Amino acid sequence: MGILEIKNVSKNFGGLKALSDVNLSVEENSVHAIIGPNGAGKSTLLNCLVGKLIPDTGSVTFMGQSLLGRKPHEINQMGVSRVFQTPEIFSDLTVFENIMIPCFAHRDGAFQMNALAAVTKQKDIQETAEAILEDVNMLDKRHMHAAAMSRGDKRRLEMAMCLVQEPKLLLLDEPTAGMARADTNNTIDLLKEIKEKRDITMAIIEHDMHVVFSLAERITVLAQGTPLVEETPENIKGHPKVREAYLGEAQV
Amino acid sequence: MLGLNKKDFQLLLIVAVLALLAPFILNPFPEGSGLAQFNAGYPDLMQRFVIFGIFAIGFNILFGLTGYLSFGHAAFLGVGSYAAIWMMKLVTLNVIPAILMAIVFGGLFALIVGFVSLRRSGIYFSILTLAFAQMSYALAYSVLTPITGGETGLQIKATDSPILSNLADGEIGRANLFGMEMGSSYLMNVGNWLFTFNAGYYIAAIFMLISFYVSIRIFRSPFGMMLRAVKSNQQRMNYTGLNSRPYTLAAFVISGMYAGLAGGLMVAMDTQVGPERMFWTASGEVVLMTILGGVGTLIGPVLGAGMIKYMENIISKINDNILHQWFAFMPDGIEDFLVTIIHPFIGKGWHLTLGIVFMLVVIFLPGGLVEGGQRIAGWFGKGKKADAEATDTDAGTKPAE
Amino acid sequence: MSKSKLTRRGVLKTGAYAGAAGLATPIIFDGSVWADGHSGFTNAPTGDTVTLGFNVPQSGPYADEGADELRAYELAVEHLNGGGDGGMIPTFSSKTLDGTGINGKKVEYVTGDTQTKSDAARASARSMIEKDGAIMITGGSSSGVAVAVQALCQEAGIIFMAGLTHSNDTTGKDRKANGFRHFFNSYMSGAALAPVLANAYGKDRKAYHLTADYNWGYTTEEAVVQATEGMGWETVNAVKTPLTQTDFSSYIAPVLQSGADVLVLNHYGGNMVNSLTNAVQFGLRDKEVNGKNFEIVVPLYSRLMARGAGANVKGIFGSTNWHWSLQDEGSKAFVKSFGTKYGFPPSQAAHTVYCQTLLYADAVNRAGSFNPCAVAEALEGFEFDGLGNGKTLYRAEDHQCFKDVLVVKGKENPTSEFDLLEIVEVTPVDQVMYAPDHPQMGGAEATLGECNPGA
Amino acid sequence: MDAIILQILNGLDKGSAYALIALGLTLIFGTLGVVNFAHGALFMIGAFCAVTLQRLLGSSRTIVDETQKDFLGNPLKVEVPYVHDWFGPEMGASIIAWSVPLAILFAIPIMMFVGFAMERGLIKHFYKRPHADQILVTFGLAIVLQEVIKAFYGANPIPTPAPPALTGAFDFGAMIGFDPNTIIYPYWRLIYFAFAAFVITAVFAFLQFTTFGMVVRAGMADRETVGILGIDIDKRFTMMFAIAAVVAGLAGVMYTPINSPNYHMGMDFLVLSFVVVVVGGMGSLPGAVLAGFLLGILESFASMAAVIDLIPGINQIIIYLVAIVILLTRPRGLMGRRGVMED
Repeated sequence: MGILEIKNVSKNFGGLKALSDVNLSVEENSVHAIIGPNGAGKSTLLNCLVGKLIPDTGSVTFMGQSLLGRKPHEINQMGVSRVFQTPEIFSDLTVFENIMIPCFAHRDGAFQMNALAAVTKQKDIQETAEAILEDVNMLDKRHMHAAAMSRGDKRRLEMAMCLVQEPKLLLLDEPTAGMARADTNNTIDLLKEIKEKRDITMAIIEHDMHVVFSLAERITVLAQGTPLVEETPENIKGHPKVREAYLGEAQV
Repeated sequence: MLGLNKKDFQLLLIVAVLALLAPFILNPFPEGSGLAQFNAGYPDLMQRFVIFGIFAIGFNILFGLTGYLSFGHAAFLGVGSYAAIWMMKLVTLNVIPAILMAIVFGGLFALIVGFVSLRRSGIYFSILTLAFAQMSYALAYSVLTPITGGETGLQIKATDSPILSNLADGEIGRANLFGMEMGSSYLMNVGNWLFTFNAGYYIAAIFMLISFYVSIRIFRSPFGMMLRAVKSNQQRMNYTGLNSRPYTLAAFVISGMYAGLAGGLMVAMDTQVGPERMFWTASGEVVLMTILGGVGTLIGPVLGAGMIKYMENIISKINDNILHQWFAFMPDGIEDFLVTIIHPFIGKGWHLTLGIVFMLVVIFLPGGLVEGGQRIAGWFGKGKKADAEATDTDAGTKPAE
Repeated sequence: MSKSKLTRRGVLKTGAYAGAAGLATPIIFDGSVWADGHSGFTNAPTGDTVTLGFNVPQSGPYADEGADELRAYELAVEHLNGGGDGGMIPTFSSKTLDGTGINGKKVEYVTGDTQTKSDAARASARSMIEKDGAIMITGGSSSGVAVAVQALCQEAGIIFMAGLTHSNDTTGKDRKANGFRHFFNSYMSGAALAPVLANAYGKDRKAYHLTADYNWGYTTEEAVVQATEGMGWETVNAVKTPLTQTDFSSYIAPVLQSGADVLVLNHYGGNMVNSLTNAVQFGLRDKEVNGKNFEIVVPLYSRLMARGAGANVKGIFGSTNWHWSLQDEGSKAFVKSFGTKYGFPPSQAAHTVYCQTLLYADAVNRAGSFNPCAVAEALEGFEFDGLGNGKTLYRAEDHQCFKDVLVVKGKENPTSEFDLLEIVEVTPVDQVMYAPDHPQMGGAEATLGECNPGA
Repeated sequence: MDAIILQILNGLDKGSAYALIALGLTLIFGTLGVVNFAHGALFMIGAFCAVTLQRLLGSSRTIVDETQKDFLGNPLKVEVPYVHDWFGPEMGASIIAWSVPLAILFAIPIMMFVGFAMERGLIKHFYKRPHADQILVTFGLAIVLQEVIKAFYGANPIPTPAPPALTGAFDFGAMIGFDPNTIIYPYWRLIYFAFAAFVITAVFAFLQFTTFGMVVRAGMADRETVGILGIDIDKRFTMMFAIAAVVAGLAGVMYTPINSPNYHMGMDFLVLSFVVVVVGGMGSLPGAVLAGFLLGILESFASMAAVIDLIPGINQIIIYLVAIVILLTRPRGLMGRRGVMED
């Protein structure tokens, strides 16, 4: 029994089948990559996990509890965090505030009416936030507007925002998309470091095979809304079905 | 100090001092001088400054922090007013219960409207709030006449005898605070100057200071930070495990309560209500006040409210007669010429002046009047810069896209 | 206000503020406004001038009406101060006005904008009272504003001389001891119109009412319905229309199907212009129903608004407080005076506010005091003539003027843009008289309360 | 039945006005993303184009008629319009009487210019500014425009009748087989409806079938991409603004015989037109038109005596009530595009 169990999930948009009968199990404390060509349904699947979309059929369970019908913030509170393809941060706020918000969410839950408390008086939150900023080497940028940061910094900030919540499952949607090779490698190192330090499960959607093979313990190949193969990285290389999916039948 | 950091406390202190000394500050010109026309230190206008200040502060908590633009906030002010006057007509002429009632009803109505309207965002939300307010206005004007008095509104009449107030037969009750009437004033003559210290104004000013203080606390609280997060990126907020709906609803209700408080104070200061208090132009006015002063800044909305109310009450009262008095020392030809030039902008032309001010401010001071203040402070060098900076905040409350 | 309370309050205040009295010469006073403690009423004039507050709509839909009122006020001030040709002062039956201002004090004035909103009107009035020391407030062009400002003046201890306000409520259920109305009202319109209508259109008529959905509309509809039903007419239907309505087509179109043969438009201002224009557009006036010509009636006419409706007013009956074509000496003098100064004839709004200013000035002179209570006493039951409406009574019970009412008709061949109405009949005052406790006037419950001198 | 048909006609007529104003507004607001509070003022300026033309055509010389007296007893001054001198009294009078239809030609260049000047001079600088700033500046502009008109023409409504040949009403019911005298409808209102239909069709055709229209539509969908293609989208948006101004102006011109124009008529329509645009759905031209007609018809039905008797006050609130219901059941109005003005 994996930490995340996806059973018979299908999703249609109008007449278009985005997902059909997907079964997937992510083991606890593993790094599981989902790869596939464009339009394979990777993003749709991810959206079904975080509550943005509701599958037409099937079930999604996280640590034995169904995720279906739950709102994104509820799913997050259960321990699922998501990193987006383009970093989703609070660009109008400072870096420090960006970090503090998930700290509050982690401590106080989805809603807390603390309109008369002062942010500056929340010592525990401040300390946690400072610690994590130090972790990601951003302490000197704490008063910067998040919008003013470089793309790489935004990515790291977003990652940090997810990590302060101590998620059990971290969903990464193309975490290195659009990055230079050096940045990609830094990200890989960062993710490896995270993995070493914490008990955390990761599900990565990725195009860059270099990233996938550097990190993943299991790989699922998705094509046309259906999982084709689920294998270890070693076994996936050269797998005929994978080649078929990526290169088209003509090549086979 | 009071749970505020140094800068905020300084700002609060400045506002408190300004409010306390308003009768002096707003009456800079001696009685009988030509410029006495520009004096604003009389009870009605001073009361309006702080009451609309409260209204705008509350509106800014919603609009400035969450970015949700309500176009129906006057409805809460109106509901608060009606609640307050009924309280005075039926229960007691003491203003405190009336004001509390106004806050409660303003908040309750905001809860209902907000619960429905916050299901949508952006312009769809604005139109929903507008629709609720316009319905309230239309009904109050017509079919709800038995409750609202319709066009002629509600006043306290000789026939009203609130159960907790001992009125002589046929005496028209007056709003009071434990016996102190809102209208009572203390006059001070200093040379040619005449200063009025009005009980009602100071009571309203105290409410304004409390409101301002609470608003600073909200701005600096985790709750306030969450509201800014809503404005910045609602998607990230939801994926961070935060439920944005209760946050926005709470902000909406709080700002509805502020509006109710303003409505209650209006009744306390001047015991009457009319439905046009809820018309869309009244909702639009508070939007304009907030933007004019500076969206998302602490003091901006108060400045904006003051500016609009000053134009409405001072510029509109200048007539050609007064112009002739001003320019009487000049040769006739030049006098007439000047009067002709200025004539379109004063008296009945005050709307024109207001429109021009709106355009000038938004073109030259994109951050509103607060930005103007900052620039002026900037010219005066570093020593005074702190004051103006305190008005904006270092917590990133600049007006955002 | 009883005197004992005054004293008690005075003592209270002195005690409360004694500590702050060191700075300068403090004046301690009561009530909501400035006062000279010695004279015992609000804004008692101390110098050689007295200030009146002219509170008229200068923006919004009634701005032109307000502008005309303001012209008349300026004219009245000029005449009171001995300038110009004196206007109606020579024709006025009371002879206390001698061109030396009021009670020997030169008249000055301040102006404000009511915006035709009660909040704005009260703000403006309060600034006149609190800042400018106005002793009397006058003006306005709607009943909502009149009632709101009248209540304010009652609280402040100021005399309010209403401008254009036609709703019964002003001197009916909302009457106040400090407020006075020269203008006529809905009841009078109904009572004056009904016989003329019965005469012109017959007693067997079916009327369809469109009524502005607010207080003035209600009182006018009630008055006209009662008066015309008294003549034998039948009321087929009465439909309320929103104040903010601009296109009345959906209200006008069904009229023909209702079997009615008269349409009564209880609308004023922009509403009236639009509903009348729409009614004529729909060809109602060219129709025959029940074997009779279809007719339209507008209970309250205003020349300024009639201009907005253009040719559509031709032949349509209505009532008005006064019209410049009246040939009595007072009216002629006023028209001459106003017309010479401004180049066009005055409107009824201008006339009523001019009269109000003179009436106030005269009452002060007769009372020998600016004290509102003394002025009110002088006005109550005052009978006068020579102000353009014939013999007139300021009734003590409700502070309403009783005078002849004009029934007018849109002129077929106007010679100028001002010559839009012709007088059909001058309804004698007896015919429009009613008891002070008439049900339309708030019944027995309506009370003036007591005069409040403020301070 | 005839009562229903009558109200449908009324609804279409009211709807035409709403749809025309909303169409122009949605071009600016729903697609350029500018919250334009001055749109009502454009409508008002259009109406005053008709008034101005009427005045211009009626400009006159003064002669003194000794036989008649004016109100002060002086000889009456009679105004003789120059067109009477030039074309003879009859022809002259009918030229003045036709001032409203003629004003269409007069208004098009003027409104083009107004729209052009407004966009280039002011709005252009506000595309990237927050909506709040757009509200303040356009509201300020609306007030200024309104006050300027008031300074020239006063606050009272000014009668601008349709030409005599087009005034009056005819028996529409008899034409479609009802009893005579049941459905009487004014000519001018039918003309207004036809005119609105024509203008709406023309705008749609223009956007659908011309290259200009295609570029603009592409620009609305994705401004940056079109910019990358090297097409000067800004220039086209200026044109779009001018077109919106013309549409609003023409709606105003044609509206003058229905209701006498006054300086604040724009504000009266402003709120309503925002409601129409939003109910139609942001960024959707057909949505705005559909919502205009829908609200017009529902408003007409709600003003029937029988309906008011049933639900008192319904005629006061119907538009807002419908707006609420629609926005709650359809999150983006009738035909709104995702992501337009949603944050």
